[in-house]
Amino acid sequence: MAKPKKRYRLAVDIERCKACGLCVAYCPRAVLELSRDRINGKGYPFVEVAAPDACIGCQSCVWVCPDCVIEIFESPQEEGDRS
Amino acid sequence: MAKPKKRYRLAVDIERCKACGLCVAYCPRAVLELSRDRINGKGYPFVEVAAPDACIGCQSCVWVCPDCVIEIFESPQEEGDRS
Amino acid sequence: MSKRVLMNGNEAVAEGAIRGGCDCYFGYPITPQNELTAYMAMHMPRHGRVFVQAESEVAAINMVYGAAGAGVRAMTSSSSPGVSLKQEGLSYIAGAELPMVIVNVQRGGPGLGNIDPSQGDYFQAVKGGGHGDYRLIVLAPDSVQEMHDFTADAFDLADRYRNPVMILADGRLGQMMEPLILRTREPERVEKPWALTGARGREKNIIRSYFSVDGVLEKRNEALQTKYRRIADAETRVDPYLMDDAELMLVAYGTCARLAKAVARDCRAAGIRAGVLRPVSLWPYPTEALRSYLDRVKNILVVEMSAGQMVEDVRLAVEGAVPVHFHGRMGGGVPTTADIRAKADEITGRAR
Amino acid sequence: MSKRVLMNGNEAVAEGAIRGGCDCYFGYPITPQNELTAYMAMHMPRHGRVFVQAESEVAAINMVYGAAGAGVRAMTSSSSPGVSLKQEGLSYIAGAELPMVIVNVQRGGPGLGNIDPSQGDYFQAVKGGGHGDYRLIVLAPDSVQEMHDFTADAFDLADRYRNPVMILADGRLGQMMEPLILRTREPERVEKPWALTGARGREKNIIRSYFSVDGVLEKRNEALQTKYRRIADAETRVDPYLMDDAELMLVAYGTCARLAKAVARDCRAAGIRAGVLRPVSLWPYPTEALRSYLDRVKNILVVEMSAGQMVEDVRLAVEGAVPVHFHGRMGGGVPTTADIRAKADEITGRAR
Amino acid sequence: MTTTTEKPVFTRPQTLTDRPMAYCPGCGHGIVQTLMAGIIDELGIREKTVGVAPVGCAVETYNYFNIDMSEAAHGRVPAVATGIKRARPDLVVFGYQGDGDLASIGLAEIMHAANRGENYTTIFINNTVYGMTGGQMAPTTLAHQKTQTTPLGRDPETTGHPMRMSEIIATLDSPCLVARCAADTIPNIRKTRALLLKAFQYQLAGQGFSFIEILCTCPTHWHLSPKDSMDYIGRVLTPIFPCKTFRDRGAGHEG
Amino acid sequence: MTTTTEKPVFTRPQTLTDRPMAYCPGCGHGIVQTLMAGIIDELGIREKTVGVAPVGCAVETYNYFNIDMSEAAHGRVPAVATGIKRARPDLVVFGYQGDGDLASIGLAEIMHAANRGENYTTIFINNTVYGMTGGQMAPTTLAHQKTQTTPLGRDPETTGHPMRMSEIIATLDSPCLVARCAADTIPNIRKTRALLLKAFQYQLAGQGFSFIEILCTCPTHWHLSPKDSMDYIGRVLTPIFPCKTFRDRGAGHEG
Amino acid sequence: MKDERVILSGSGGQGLMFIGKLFAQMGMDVYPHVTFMPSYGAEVRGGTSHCRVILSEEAIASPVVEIADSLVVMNQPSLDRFLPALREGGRAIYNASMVQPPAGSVAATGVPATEWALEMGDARVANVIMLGAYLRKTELFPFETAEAAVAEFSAAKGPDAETMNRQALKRGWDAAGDGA
Amino acid sequence: MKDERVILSGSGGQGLMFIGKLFAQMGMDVYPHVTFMPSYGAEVRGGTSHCRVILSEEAIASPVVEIADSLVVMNQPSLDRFLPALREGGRAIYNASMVQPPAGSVAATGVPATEWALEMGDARVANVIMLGAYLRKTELFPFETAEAAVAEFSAAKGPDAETMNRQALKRGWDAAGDGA
Ligand SMILES: Cc1ncc(C[n+]2csc(CCOP(=O)(O)OP(=O)(O)O)c2C)c(N)n1
Ligand SMILES: Cc1ncc(C[n+]2csc(CCOP(=O)(O)OP(=O)(O)O)c2C)c(N)n1
Ligand code: SF4
Ligand code: SF4
Ligand code: SF4
Ligand code: SF4
Ligand code: SF4
Ligand code: SF4
Ligand SMILES: [Mg+2]
Ligand SMILES: [Mg+2]
Repeated sequence: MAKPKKRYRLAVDIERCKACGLCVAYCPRAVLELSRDRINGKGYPFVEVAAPDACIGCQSCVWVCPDCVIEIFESPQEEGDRS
Repeated sequence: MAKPKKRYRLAVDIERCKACGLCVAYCPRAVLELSRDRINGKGYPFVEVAAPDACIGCQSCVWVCPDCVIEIFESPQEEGDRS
Repeated sequence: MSKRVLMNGNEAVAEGAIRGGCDCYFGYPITPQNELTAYMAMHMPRHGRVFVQAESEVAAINMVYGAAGAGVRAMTSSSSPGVSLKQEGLSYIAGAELPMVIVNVQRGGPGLGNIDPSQGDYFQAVKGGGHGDYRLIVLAPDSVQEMHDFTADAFDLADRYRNPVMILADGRLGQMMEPLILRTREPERVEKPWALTGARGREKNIIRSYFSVDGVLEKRNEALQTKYRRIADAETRVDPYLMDDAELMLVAYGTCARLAKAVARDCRAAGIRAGVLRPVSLWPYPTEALRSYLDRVKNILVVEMSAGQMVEDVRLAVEGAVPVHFHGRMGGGVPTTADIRAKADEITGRAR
Repeated sequence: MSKRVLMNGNEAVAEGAIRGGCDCYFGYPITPQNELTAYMAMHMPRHGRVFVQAESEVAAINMVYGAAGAGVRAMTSSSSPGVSLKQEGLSYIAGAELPMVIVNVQRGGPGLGNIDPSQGDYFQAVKGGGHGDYRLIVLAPDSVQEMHDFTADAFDLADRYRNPVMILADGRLGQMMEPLILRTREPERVEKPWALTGARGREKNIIRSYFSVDGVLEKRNEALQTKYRRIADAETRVDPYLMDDAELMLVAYGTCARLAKAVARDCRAAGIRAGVLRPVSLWPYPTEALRSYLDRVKNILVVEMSAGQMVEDVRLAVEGAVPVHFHGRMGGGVPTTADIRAKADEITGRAR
Repeated sequence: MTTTTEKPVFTRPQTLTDRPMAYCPGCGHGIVQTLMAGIIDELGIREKTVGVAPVGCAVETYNYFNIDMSEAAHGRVPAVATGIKRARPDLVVFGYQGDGDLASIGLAEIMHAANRGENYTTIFINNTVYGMTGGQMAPTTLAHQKTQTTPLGRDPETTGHPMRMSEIIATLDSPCLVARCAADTIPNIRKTRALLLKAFQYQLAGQGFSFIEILCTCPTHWHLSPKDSMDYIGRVLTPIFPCKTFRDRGAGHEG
Repeated sequence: MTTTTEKPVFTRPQTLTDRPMAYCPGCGHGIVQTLMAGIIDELGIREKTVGVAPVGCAVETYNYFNIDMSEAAHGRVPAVATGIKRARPDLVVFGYQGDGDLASIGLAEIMHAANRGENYTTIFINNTVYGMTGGQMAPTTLAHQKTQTTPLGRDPETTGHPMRMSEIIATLDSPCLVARCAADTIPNIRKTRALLLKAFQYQLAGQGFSFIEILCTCPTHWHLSPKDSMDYIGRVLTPIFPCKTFRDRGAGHEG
Repeated sequence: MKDERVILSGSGGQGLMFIGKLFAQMGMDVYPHVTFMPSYGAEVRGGTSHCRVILSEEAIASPVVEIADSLVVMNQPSLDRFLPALREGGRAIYNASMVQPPAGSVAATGVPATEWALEMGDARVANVIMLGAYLRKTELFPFETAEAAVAEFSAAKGPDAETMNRQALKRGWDAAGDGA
Repeated sequence: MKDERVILSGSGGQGLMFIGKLFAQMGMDVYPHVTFMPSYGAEVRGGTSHCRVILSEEAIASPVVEIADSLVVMNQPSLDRFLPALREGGRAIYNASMVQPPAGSVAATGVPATEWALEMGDARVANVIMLGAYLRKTELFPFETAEAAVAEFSAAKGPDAETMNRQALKRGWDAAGDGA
């Protein structure tokens, strides 16, 4: 029986992000991108979740982020659950 | 041809001697002894050459003496040379 | 007479520390205070307390910093060159407001100097050998009994003000033996809510002296200065001897104070009304006490085992009101009563 | 105007040292003097001279001791905490009478403090942060030009008296850039027959401060004190500004002296006859120069970036003859001309 | 099996405060400190842990961790940690040090704390430069690496070769755990976490001194982007500073 | 062949002054310093050699050697030697240090001088105690050895195991010669001399830092007779401090 | 000559130190007293990096500008922080690409320096554009003097940088012409 | 009670510190002020190790005896060094086995302490013989007090040492009797 594909939600604390780009570089699924048009209070073009559905919850972004910007949650499996 | 036995003269700077006894202990020929009746200016029963003829010039006494008390000279081979 | 024991000054300090509740001792050998470290090595473990021979004086003072930060009573001791090495640490300790006790059994300087008694580290102790504006409370015993008592007191003082306290002694006080009544009073215990004990059920505590945000360090400094004024008001100690009618005031501390007292007795026998004002706390300095005698006193003679260090504090107090004379020996030399007496005679015009 | 270059104070010191004939530099990074070390790292090797980044300030000062003992011109620099670590070494250097130059670009203290400018290490510099009776010659520049010139001079002074010389600066003087005329005068060169160069054709030389035989260390100390008197006679430096008819004497050194001068000008514009006495040598202190104004001066205002350190030397000079007031900032704070002016007004009864 | 509510996969450790870290973008200090916070959470020791912060870029670590902390004079972290641990052996103590702090000015202190087998945990951040003061040579600086004080590159003939601290510490008998790891790739960061966890566990078991050296980026003074800095660790640093466990006495016996 | 005049077999080295050494009877310092004087004579470098004396029983070494010498603050011999050698590379420089001086307070300095490969020679007298100050524990004190500060014997659990300095120095890349020997038996004293000679030769050849550790007696604080102290080295010390050459880069190439 | 006290401020990478030093250097040839003070220590925070330059006929008491004649600001936090230090009637040159025009009685000149620099193909020359505008406004130096100084300062960075910086200077200078 | 200032001196191994401390300890029970000062620092040289004890009714200024009431000397350098410090009419107790009788107006008592100690089978008790003689001469304490103190001080060294020391004390005491 094939496991149902898990889905994840990423919570990005954008004010903390320094746009170092490490999460972007280490994400195996190109989920993340640095903003091209917005900056946070410190002037950084913080990270944005560009392809949320692609996330596999591998936490690579978390492991490399020096500023503990990203939190990850496993979404409930029911349909229609994603807002 | 048997080598003629060499003979040595030991010059002991008795004021330097601290009577540690190391030369006595390391001499392979029991040439040296600590004085039983005399002391030097510092109060040490300095080392005496008890058996001068037994010396083989091995310098063991020199190697171990911490105070560089002893000098060694090889005596000329002629008879009657020892005073 | 109560039961007395014969001890040398270094051991008396050590036993004073133990009775003063010292929990941790960190030291590094140096003459002429080795008996202190040796005593602690033997006795601290017997009391279930901590003795560590540190790898250096620098390490020792920073171990004290750690232990004091953790809220226990901690101490180190050394002699002049070793105390110089502790100056950075002392500045940190003063800046972080950590209570601790340090003992300097002074020896001849500068440099390696010798191991004879000296009072050449007065400036370092009272003005601040480390960087920045800070103060140690500095106590100067003049007997083995005081070596003992002041050390025990020092821990209470340190805790009361969250401030380092120095016992400023010298090789002679460290080496000589005298009868001694051992301390029985219990140490004062104060709460230390600021200490590092684990942030359980409270906000975290931080021990620090770094304040990089604009103006914060200045505020800290102002608070320190306020504390120092409070200490000066409450903890200035002085020992006047035959001062009631004295016209010649000898000012001396520690070893020199004992000599000065003998000279004062001697002077009086010869008709010179001499007395001794012995500063017991060198910081805070008994400036007011000293000034209180200036209306009667005609001359002041300061005696030190230095080129003239404490004499500056005397002159700061006197402000020219009375002539201040000085007799000093350096580099391990100790004044003799005869020389001090001769100087006294010279000053009072009785030179023989 | 001669050709000027724009440099910051730290670089000006470094280039001053090079032009003053510094052969060896030993340092350890610390803010706010890193540009000095960086400059030396770049330029000393270009001149075929020695740059070593030591493993610590303690190592650096002892490398200087070695190099100075070998008869070359040697130097180290640091900022407050680092200078505290050098105190043992400085006492050794003074005791062994080695010429060398040390620069302290002071920062806020005590402890780690911050990296803002300060004058909190005055006591340490002039009274002796190390153990024993010794003195550093202490020069206090107040501009980038003086940072440069004094450093070059310092090497000559050091050699002339076989004595350590300290340049006592602060973070602001280190960091600011000003136009500067680079030194072209050749260093004075003195013979050093005492130096360690190998005992060829002469008696061996020994660099030491340990004298264990009874009385010898005291003799050494007496000789040192004699030398210090000689230095005091010949090398006291002071910069009087608008002092001819001044009734209010501002006393300040370094960064504060510049502020004081502006305030003096400002006061005069407002009809207050103010002047500035700037001690340039902090040891020897210009006591006599200061006293020479006491007949006309009605008030003295000392301005420092400290809780009040140099003010003691002023009071020692004044001995109560004139009221001595104080305005100080601590922990990285720098007085403003407005605050100093307000204090001046208060003192002279012109409070607005 | 399906879940009905969101399940946290990774959330911010409780041991971290809300204060943003003042490190440069992509700095290795942040990676390691996030790991440490997670470990303190995992072991449930936040309320009995005391950290000692160095002088260096990590000087304000006490702002980031929600635990009791002490500052230490430059290089003296091991002495301060010794003082704390001897005073209160019930606390869990760690010392956090940079390479200037630990391998240069504080070399005697770290060696002796290690030799005494002080029962605390050392986290050694090797970024091959003095970060805080502007990128000067550290004892771990590579041969020919350019820094503020080696403007032409470090010359091993006059300034020495990079010091390999783990190897040096491992010559001592007392330490229970000595290892080098790197905060560069995901597997390496995971290994780093495992080592740090082990070090704290050994301390809890009274095993004595543990030493975890972590190769960390300093993008600012390496003059590389954060990502290039990460790559530099694997490409340039690890051949000279091999990641390996030099000592692992194993848990189990007390003292 | 017969000789007609007396031939000197051993005479007092010219490098020794007339001053009697102030060491206790049988002290190892005297044995080593006599060897050193002979070597300086042999190499003909008396007039260009500068020694650095430590704080310790050997503090007055400058009274015994007829060469230029410098005192150094406790532990700072390597820094002072560095200063001298950098200032005047043409001089032959040696640093003479005790175990308290070198392995305790001065550990950072010796490690860094070694790591920089300073071109001077270190003679390290390991007598497992602080001689001068009255026999306290040194970093090299053996487990369970009684000293003034370990009155019940050194407890390795709280004060550490004896530090093996040669092994530690040998972890560094720069030193050209690192060896331990002993001044106990005649063969060992001969070997010691050979090593010291080599060390000076390497310095003359510009080979860099050399480190000769010598196990030496301290009859006074070992509470043994001089002879028993000599035997103690072989019986008790060398099993823990093996005599061997840890590094010998060989002479030959400059720099 | 009028004395000039200017604060130049922006974020870390915007090159304020460069133009500050350049300005101080120009001043040095004309004024007896010049100081350049970089921000350091407690001042380095809140996303601004700044420096202060004083050109003066008289000895300068403090290199820290307490009241500024001019502000050159390249990001918003800089303007917010230093506007209070600008004297009544002082001038502010601001990077209009990133900063809102200041309110109040300020002679404000906005130049979209970042935008223009990007147009020119190198974001890094925004600072020199700002310098050009500032210099034009101060009327302290003729354009040629400024151009020579920029050239000298840029030389080390190669001929391309020099050309680019000259152009940037000109663009700023022109932009701040009458009526800007 | 008369004040007593004594210098006890000999070579390193002769145990002067032991008897000096013992004497100070005895004094402590009777005198309000007592000091014991060992030699250290620059004083330790020239083959003597010494200590000074002062028993006094008055506060003691300096534990370093400048003018001594008594000397107890066990080797020649000690006598040579300290004889000048002995006051006019002071007493010297000397180890006649190793020291020449002092010249001048000194109340000198020679005891061949080393010889006797060797006779008794332990060279180390020579110091206690000297102490016995000294104590008898000072007349400060009855023999019983001295005996008890010696016993207490020797206890740690075991019963044999104690017996030996008692005998040594007695021998010295007796030797210094009338006319000695
Ligand atoms: C006694 C002393 N010396 C020097 C300094 C200056 N200083 C601060 S941090 C530092 C080095 C920091 O480098 P490192 O330990 O490698 O830490 P990093 O910043 O790289 O994390 C120095 C030299 C100081 N604060 N105190
Ligand atoms: C800063 C400082 N700390 C301590 C001392 C005291 N001191 C003198 S020698 C010494 C240790 C000597 O031991 P070691 O180096 O082993 O030499 P040894 O006497 O055994 O030859 C110490 C701690 C000092 N002189 N200076
Ligand atoms: S959890 Fe993995 S897949 Fe998802 S964003 Fe992070 S790195 Fe990418
Ligand atoms: S790793 Fe963290 S700080 Fe860096 S870009 Fe991603 S979220 Fe931002
Ligand atoms: S040379 Fe050899 S045989 Fe002669 S006395 Fe010395 S040790 Fe004995
Ligand atoms: S070894 Fe030297 S000091 Fe010792 S007894 Fe022999 S000669 Fe005397
Ligand atoms: S300077 Fe380097 S180590 Fe320091 S915070 Fe920046 S990147 Fe990190
Ligand atoms: S104490 Fe030990 S090391 Fe020092 S001189 Fe005596 S025997 Fe030698
Ligand atoms: Mg680093
Ligand atoms: Mg030793």
